[in-house]
Amino acid sequence: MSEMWINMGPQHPMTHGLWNLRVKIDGEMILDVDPEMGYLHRGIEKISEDRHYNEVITLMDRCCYVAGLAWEHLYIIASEEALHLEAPERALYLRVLCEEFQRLASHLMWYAAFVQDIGLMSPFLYGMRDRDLILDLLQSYTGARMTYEYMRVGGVRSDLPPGFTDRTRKVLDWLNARFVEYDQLCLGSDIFHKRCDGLGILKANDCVAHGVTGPMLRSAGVPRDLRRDRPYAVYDQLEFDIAHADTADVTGRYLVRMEEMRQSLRILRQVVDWLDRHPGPVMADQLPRWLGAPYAPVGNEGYLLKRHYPKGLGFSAVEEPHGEAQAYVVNEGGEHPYRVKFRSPVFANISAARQYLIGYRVADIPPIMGSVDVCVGEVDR
Amino acid sequence: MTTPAPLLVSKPAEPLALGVDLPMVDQPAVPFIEIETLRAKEFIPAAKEALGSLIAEQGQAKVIRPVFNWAGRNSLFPLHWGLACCAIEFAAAFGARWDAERFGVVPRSSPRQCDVMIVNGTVTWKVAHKLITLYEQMPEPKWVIAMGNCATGGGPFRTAYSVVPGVDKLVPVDVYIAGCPPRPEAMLDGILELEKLIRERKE
Amino acid sequence: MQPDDVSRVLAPALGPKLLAVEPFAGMAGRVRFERGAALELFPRVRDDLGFRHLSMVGGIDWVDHREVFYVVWSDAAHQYLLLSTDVPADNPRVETASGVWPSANWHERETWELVGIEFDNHPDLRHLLTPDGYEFRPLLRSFKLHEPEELEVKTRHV
Amino acid sequence: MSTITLYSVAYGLASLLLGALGSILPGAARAAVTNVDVVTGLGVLIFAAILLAASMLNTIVLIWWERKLLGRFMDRRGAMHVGYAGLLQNFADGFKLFRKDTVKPREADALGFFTGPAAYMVTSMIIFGVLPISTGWNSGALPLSLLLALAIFSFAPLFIFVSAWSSNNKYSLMGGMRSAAQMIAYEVPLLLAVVAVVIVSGSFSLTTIVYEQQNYWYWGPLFVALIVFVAAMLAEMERIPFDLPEAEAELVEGWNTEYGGMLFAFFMLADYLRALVGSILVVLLFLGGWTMPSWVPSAATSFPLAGIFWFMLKTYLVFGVFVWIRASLPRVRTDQLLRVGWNRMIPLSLLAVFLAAVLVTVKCVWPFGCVPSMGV
Repeated sequence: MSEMWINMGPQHPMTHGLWNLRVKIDGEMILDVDPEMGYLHRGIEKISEDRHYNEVITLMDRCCYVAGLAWEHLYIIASEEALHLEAPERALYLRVLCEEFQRLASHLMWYAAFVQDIGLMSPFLYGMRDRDLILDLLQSYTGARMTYEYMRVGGVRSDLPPGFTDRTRKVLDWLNARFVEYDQLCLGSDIFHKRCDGLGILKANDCVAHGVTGPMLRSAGVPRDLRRDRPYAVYDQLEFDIAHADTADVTGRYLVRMEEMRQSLRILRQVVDWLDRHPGPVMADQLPRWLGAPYAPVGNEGYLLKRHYPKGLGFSAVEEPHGEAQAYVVNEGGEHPYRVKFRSPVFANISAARQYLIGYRVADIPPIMGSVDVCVGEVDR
Repeated sequence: MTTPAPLLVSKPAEPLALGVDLPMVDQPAVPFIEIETLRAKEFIPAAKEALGSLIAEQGQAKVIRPVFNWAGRNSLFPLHWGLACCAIEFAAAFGARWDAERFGVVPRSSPRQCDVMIVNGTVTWKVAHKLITLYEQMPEPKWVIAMGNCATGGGPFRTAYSVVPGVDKLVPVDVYIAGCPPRPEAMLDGILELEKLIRERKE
Repeated sequence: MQPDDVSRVLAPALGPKLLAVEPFAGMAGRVRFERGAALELFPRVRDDLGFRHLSMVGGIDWVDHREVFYVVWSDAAHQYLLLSTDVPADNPRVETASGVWPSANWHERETWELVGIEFDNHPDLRHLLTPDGYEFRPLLRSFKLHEPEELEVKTRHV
Repeated sequence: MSTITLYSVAYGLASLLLGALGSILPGAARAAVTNVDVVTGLGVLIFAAILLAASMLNTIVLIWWERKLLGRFMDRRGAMHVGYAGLLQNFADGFKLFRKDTVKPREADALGFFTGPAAYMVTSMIIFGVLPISTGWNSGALPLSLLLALAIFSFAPLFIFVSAWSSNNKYSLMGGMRSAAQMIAYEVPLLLAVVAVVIVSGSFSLTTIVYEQQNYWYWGPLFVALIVFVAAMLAEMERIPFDLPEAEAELVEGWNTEYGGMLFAFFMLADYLRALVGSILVVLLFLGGWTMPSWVPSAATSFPLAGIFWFMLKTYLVFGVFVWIRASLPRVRTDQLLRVGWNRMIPLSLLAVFLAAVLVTVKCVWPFGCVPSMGV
């Protein structure tokens, strides 16, 4: 068989989303790859320029649909900075609670998809089953399973329901026990090691040059985590370790993500304890009406009046489950943001595809791309 | 050591070879056969008459079609692909809690083996012609379910420059599922609605 | 790292092409430079200041002119730095950063197709998010969002 | 004869039918119809029809068994709503696929595209003609039935490759090539493992092999051969962890990507037919076929058709083990699979042959005891 290009996508079981990986192969060897994105480009940045600040949150949930709350958090921090607002402390803790739940849910989703890529069938179901437990918790205080619209500029929408923290602790204990089972199913199998060790290697220097962040970078031996290096919200008051490995391969990324989930459990325990002890407001007081202050009826005269707020530029960076996400919000003194620009971690991680795919085999593509954890929604935006 | 007595094994003295030494051929069973013959003589015309009247009454199609209709609606294979947010709920519907396979719904990756295309997410103009190709690759009879607000009418991205405002602009849609994204229950409900549609189908 | 530290390193080499280093909340500063100085600035930011990681490239349409901004990160200082330059709207071009930071490649492709900023000497300036041959620059202020029915006609060539 | 056998049933039915036919026909035709040769011929046809029906029915039940078992392994239920516990689900699938359009891609080669699946299906089904199921329930004492079964079994890669190549799809082609390489690589250890059994039992006839296991089943003394046989059989059946040819993650549906409708049903059915044959061979060669050990109370082994009951039970349990493997192991890669095949499986199977030779020489193995007649 001579060299040929094959299209893996947009409809292909490997992609886990809507994108196309063009692969040039010789037999089973990969000679060249060319990712083709944009099949899910919905123009979120353009639509955001047409929306009120709080209405953009709707889009943020759908921007990365497995980590909606992390993206809400990202956008909220940037726009609060651009609008010169501050949220109360309990709201900050609630946001951290959301983000860590989201990290768990996203990593469990990743686990489910990744094990399917290497041919393990039943752990897919286990991952989805345990993810549903977290979604149940999120649903109990945000009201939705996936698209939450929970955070607001200046706070969060609502407080926790009674009995929430006890239920959370139960779920955390259950998950802790399940992670042992996950590791047995994957690391306990020789075939897993044969498939994943030394695969898709991307060394630290290449990671930095190509802008790769998140678990991929940490698996290459760089313990970089914005939660620790550039603390936002209340991460500087919480205790946790940065998971990292030095193999820079698929197994390393697996280990990093599993360890991150354990650390998330640790963070969540602390946050839940804090929330038990410190009741308080979850929304800032001094909010302009058009931002939808709590219980302000929508449509009163203040809502539609064009208020001018001091101009400002807001920048935020959040350690999203996939890596470093950044937002740049330009406030030109109106109800709508003048320009919103997002940086998606997966966007950069995919752009380095040539570095970690060429030279391997066709059968290696699913595990490698699975370990990258592609979420097309945030790549194409 | 004594060999244990084999159970159930009665090793024949000489193995039977095909075509010779047939034990049953030389047994004349005349009275039995004649009784059966009488019965058969009565049965055949009666059965013929009953079947004839059934077909005359209902038409041949009406006898055979319900079987295929039952089969078609009980084994709907959706196309395995994920467009956007709804794809996650689509996957969750096949998870342990909802288990869409209970209804015989098994996702297949090749459009040739699919019956129903579940459009689970925002359709952009860039993917539009690929979606149409996939639809055309599916063999008849086929159905389309528009899952979620984006596939139904563009959803929150309705005004965007790159989004198809509803997949029904591209392919005929049989069932719309509301929600952004619909819960897995809603997806299962959509599939059951489609089953109802197929049950009532008249061709 | 403070804005002063940044300007102390950059000012001698760039001279008047370095317009200003402003303070920016949560960052080491905001470096504003002439677009002609891009190729001199980038290696210095990467090597002398240690910002080895380019996170994001984007463009803003200010109607009368356009702005290109770069966000870079330093592992040593644990800080971001914002670089920004203005380009005229009638000739929006700037030198590519992908020779210095390979990660700029895709970001610049995106900025080119959405904001319409040309990057000189870019290795692979193709459409990334929009379909091939898409002639609109959606993130310009002049591009208005329409009702879908009108939009259909406008984008039907895909 | 007191025992009911497949012959007796088939010939009984044939003579019954022809006798009935003859009794309503005039004299000359009656003589022609009730001729011994005609009855024999019809008996053979009925025999084949029973085999066909039984194998298809078993295959469909096997698919149901796999789906339910897989569901349980995955913490869910599997098919439930069509028929009792989803028993009719596979019939629904079959009828639906029967009605679907059969689409041939324009560039596909019609001859290979249509004959490939049919030949695959037919060759998979022929094997059932030589597999004994219980005492008397076989197609006669073919002296080389084991060899014949394995020979037909190894036709499959040819037809898979033909149908993959002619469907003119890159994924199909890659799947077909993988399939051919894999099946040919694992054919050798499979046969060598069988050689171990043949050395010990001294016969190529499956019936004789089962009779030879009266003393003890071969899974114990020939454990190495069993391991090699099961692993090679997994590769031949293309099941996880060796299901590379239809690896869903990278090659959409593998070599049947372009197949839909009834042709796809052929592939599916033939796959499970081969899985059934594989399980049956494991039972026949290593698990004593339809015999049961002596400590089983005779009431459990002497009821009518007890042999078939125990045989099918063992077959389904063996297939359950295959499903268990499928539910808990990841998939290997092509080069790893071939390397394991040539570097590990073949030495291991040679070891199995050697151990079998030792066993035949010594005629004793702890703790199973001695059999003086072994290997004669």
